Amino acid sequence: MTLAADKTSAGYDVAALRADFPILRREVNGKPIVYLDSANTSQKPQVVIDALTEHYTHHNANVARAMHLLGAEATEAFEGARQKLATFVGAARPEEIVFTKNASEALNLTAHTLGADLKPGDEIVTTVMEHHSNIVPWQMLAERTGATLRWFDITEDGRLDLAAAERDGLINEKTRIVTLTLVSNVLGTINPVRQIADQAHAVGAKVVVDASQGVPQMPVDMAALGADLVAFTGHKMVGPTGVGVLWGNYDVLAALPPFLGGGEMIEIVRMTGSTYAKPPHRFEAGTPPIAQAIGLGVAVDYLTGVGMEAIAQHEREITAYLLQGLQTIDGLRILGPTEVVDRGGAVSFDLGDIHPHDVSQMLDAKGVAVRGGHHCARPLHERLGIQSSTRASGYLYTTTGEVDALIDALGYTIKFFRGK
Amino acid sequence: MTLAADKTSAGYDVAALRADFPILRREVNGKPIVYLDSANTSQKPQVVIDALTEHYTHHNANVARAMHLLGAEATEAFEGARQKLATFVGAARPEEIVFTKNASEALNLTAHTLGADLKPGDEIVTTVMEHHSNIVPWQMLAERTGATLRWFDITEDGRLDLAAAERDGLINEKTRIVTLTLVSNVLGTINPVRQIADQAHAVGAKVVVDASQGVPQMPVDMAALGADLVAFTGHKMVGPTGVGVLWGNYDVLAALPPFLGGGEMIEIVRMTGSTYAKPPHRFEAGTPPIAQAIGLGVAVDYLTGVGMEAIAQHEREITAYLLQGLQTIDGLRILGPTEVVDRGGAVSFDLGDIHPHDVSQMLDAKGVAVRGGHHCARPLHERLGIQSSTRASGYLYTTTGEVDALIDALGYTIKFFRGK
Amino acid sequence: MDVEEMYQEIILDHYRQKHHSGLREPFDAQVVQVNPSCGDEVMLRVTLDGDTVKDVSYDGVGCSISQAATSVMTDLVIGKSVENARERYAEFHEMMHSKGRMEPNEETLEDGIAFVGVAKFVNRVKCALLGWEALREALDQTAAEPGGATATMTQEK
Amino acid sequence: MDVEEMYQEIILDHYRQKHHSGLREPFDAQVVQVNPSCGDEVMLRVTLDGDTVKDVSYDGVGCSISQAATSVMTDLVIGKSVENARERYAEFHEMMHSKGRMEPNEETLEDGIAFVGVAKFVNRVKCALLGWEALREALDQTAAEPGGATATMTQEK
Ligand SMILES: Cc1ncc(COP(=O)(O)O)c(C=O)c1O
Ligand SMILES: Cc1ncc(COP(=O)(O)O)c(C=O)c1O
Repeated sequence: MTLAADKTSAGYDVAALRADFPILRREVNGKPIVYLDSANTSQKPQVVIDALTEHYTHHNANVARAMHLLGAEATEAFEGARQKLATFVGAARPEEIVFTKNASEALNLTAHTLGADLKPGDEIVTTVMEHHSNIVPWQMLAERTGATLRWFDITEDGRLDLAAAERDGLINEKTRIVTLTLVSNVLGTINPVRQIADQAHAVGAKVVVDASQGVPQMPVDMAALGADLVAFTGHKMVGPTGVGVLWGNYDVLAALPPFLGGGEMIEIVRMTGSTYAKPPHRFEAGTPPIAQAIGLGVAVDYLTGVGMEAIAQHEREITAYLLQGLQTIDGLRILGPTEVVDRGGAVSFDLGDIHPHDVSQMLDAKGVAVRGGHHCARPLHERLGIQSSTRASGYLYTTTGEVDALIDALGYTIKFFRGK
Repeated sequence: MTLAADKTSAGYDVAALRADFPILRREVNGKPIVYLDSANTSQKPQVVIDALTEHYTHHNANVARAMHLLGAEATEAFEGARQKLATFVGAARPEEIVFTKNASEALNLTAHTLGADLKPGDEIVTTVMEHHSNIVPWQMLAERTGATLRWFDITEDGRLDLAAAERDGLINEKTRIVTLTLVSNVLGTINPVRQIADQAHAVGAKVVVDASQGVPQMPVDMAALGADLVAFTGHKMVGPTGVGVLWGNYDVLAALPPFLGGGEMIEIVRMTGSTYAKPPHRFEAGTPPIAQAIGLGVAVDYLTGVGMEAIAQHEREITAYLLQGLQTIDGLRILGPTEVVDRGGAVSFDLGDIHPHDVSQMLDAKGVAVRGGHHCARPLHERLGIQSSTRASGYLYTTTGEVDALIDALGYTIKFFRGK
Repeated sequence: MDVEEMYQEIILDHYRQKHHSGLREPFDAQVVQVNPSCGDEVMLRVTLDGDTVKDVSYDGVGCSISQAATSVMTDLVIGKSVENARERYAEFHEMMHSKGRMEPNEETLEDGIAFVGVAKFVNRVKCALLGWEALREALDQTAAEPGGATATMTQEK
Repeated sequence: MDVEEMYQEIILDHYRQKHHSGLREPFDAQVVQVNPSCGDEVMLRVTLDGDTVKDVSYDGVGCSISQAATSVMTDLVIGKSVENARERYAEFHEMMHSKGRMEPNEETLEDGIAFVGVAKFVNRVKCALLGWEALREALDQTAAEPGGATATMTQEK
């Protein structure tokens, strides 16, 4: 049966899209692999793979530095990718797009540069639902500078506890930086970034957003989001590994000191001291991930071709179907919102007596790929009173049939370990 | 005519090797492109391009975190690449290999971690022939900590001035870090790293080596080199862009604090503070350049297949031929050693009245790709009393015919601009 | 091999009914081992009596493989000499890195041989070794303190 | 197009024989512009007389394109109004970003039209604009200082 989530009247045809992703034809025990680990990393369409081959086969050269034909082609493709990313997220200009190696580097960059002049007494605010990549850089910054790290807590249903924050004066005149995730990679919660950004700006704080799980799944417009700096990562949005993005409001970027030093980020290097290039190059030391940025440019072309609204709609439908299916399983606790209201596509759950490693291993044997562990969000799991969880996460190529396969395999797993 | 450099009795057959590099079949004005910009970035053999395609098409998943089939395959390939790199540079164990995004990140990592506890009065020693990527991180470190940056000068023939250093007590009991390039990317000079490392170690300093131009060109053995930390970069050694390597003596690495914070580099993350993983993972925050590291593993397989001794021998022969050819040109000044004694393959030169931009543009029109500018070594150019230079650099696929094409095109260029 | 085969009855039995579990006092060394990528943890204590491993007690969170392997380990080393315990560690470690190709010795590894199948699943090797690595570290600690000269510790060390 | 065509005689003439080159005093604004990827530099000074660009003097290192473009620029703006100079900047800037597709106006750009071919070589666009960007920045500086109220500067400002 073809369900709404698989093929809509609006023309979204998941079977047609799947044909673009060669890895989805891989079989395990004679059945196509069921890949439900897209919040971890996404699969790549043929056009992205081909773009890498095309680049290395015909246009490979270093960028910015070379006067020759290949150098001009590589530079044009690389800077063209920057323009594509700028358009994709509604940046005011391409110079607002900095290429990094991943979201983690982008977040560390913000902590080092925005936080360079923090002092004891200053406060940094983050949330208990962050990925380690948006916790550890701020802990390290607090340690370097003596600033205090404070936390948004969550409510029982896995949303930011805005009331408690208000009551505790979490964001106040001491606050210098507020950082939070747009979409939780464990709970799926979509956070009210605009509202919090406005509060932060009202006290003169800067706002850093981890959009690693947001940009792949839904239309994100930087002007509407209201943040100062936003990080996301190529490999989760059908792009190659090895490339991430920091978007920054140009004036904010222009006021930041450099982070990594080296070739291409300088203006003049003298033995007595150096001056630095304007953004974005100030933040791109050394040879950038050239082929990877070009591949990411093709990835956003692909996503735009499918339509980010359509992808978000599909994500909502497949997530609703997944939440429904999981709720039929006895003793299964879903972490985070159980309805698709302000909710992304990652669904984590707990089976009590059966450890996520054992769950994911048994699912894998049935050809279903999910992730078990703390998903780089140990403080959140501690807050939830569990050590780890199992996470299923779909993407634009996920079908209801795959969700059915997961639910079946979960039934088998439970029988195997509980012996009933 | 087939010259010694193109085909040796030992079986080195450059024509056969060229067939492995698809981009070398590209034509400009009906003639195959002459790529003499390999010190900037190298071209890629088909096996490396295919490895990327194979990975994304059949095995793509995130590493370390995933229990499932694709995750296991990706992790095995990624950690397998680490093992290959370890073997390639004679590391004592694979945990001594840290994957970064490029050499620049690796060098910044060493400056931040090794330099974390520097104080005013401490001294860092570098050389005037360094690439900006091995200057700016140390300038920034000196600025952060109040330590003093001191410099090795060069002699008239472009070698480190060891006598002056000795006389000035450059390396002394205040020295905490000595950093230098193994091979200059402008002069081609191969530096006596072992000797300087021994001097540095004698006063208790740590030694950081920038081997970006060394590892691609000649056999480099970490034990023999005698350094503590060594950086190099994938894209210059027939590997993909987006991946670099920091090799570190395991005990040195194990004593360093982390640099970038985030997923995969932690042991336990608590709201009250975090503990960090052992090397190499401590230094690999976030999703690493997975496909790129795997591609680099295949690149070192390729280089090993050809033989690093054979590549070094070819590099010496082609460089000798190039130096000879350039010396036939009136008024051309070669920067750095004019004979292939302790000399790598980058050959930079100055034409006085004709600016390197104009030289490289005219050469490009003749299908010859070289680089013009300061090659990210402005202090060196200032020391040499020039603003920029033109650089030709060959690699394992370079032929004497290509050198001839360069010399011809240079003659044409000179006639065009000088009008005679 | 099938995953169902990997989960040998011996493993599931140890998982459901862990041997020597819980933290006991007094002890000579205490260590915490973590698997950073999933968060599994074990706290383990070793008590020596001269050259003999008198007791190994532990508490932790983890999957069936890590829990069962720790349970099997305690059976193998309690009451044996420290040297013997280190030999078992080396043997188990080797087996887990054999990709399932080693023919394990039932004489020496007893229930431990059930884990040879786990060695085929590279992602689970760390799980099986978690408790064993804790043991090795704890033994190293006691060795570092010359001849057991330090006082036997109690809980909040 | 051939590179030989890009190097129009007009360009080579200006390169060999630069107009208005050298640094002169007094001046109202002085800026340094750098092309970081190659190291080309120009130091440029502007002297105003009311709303008129009285003099533009400069010194720098750079390729034929950057040197010639700066020389042509001085011919175009010296003796003209500031507004006029800004218009020429905008026009030249637009032409350089046209990838050679713009039909330049010889009336207004004079020798500057020779650079339309350079616009086809993206890597050289920065070279052609180096001196022009310095001019724009210097004019911005004089505008920021209300009504030329600041004293005219001499060398070591
Ligand atoms: C000597 C030297 N060091 C460092 C680098 C920087 O390498 P990457 O650009 O890959 O960071 C280069 C190459 O540009 C180099 O030639
Ligand atoms: C919410 C969130 N933030 C940050 C990251 C880190 O991204 P990367 O591993 O590409 O640096 C991830 C993914 O692992 C994530 O899900």
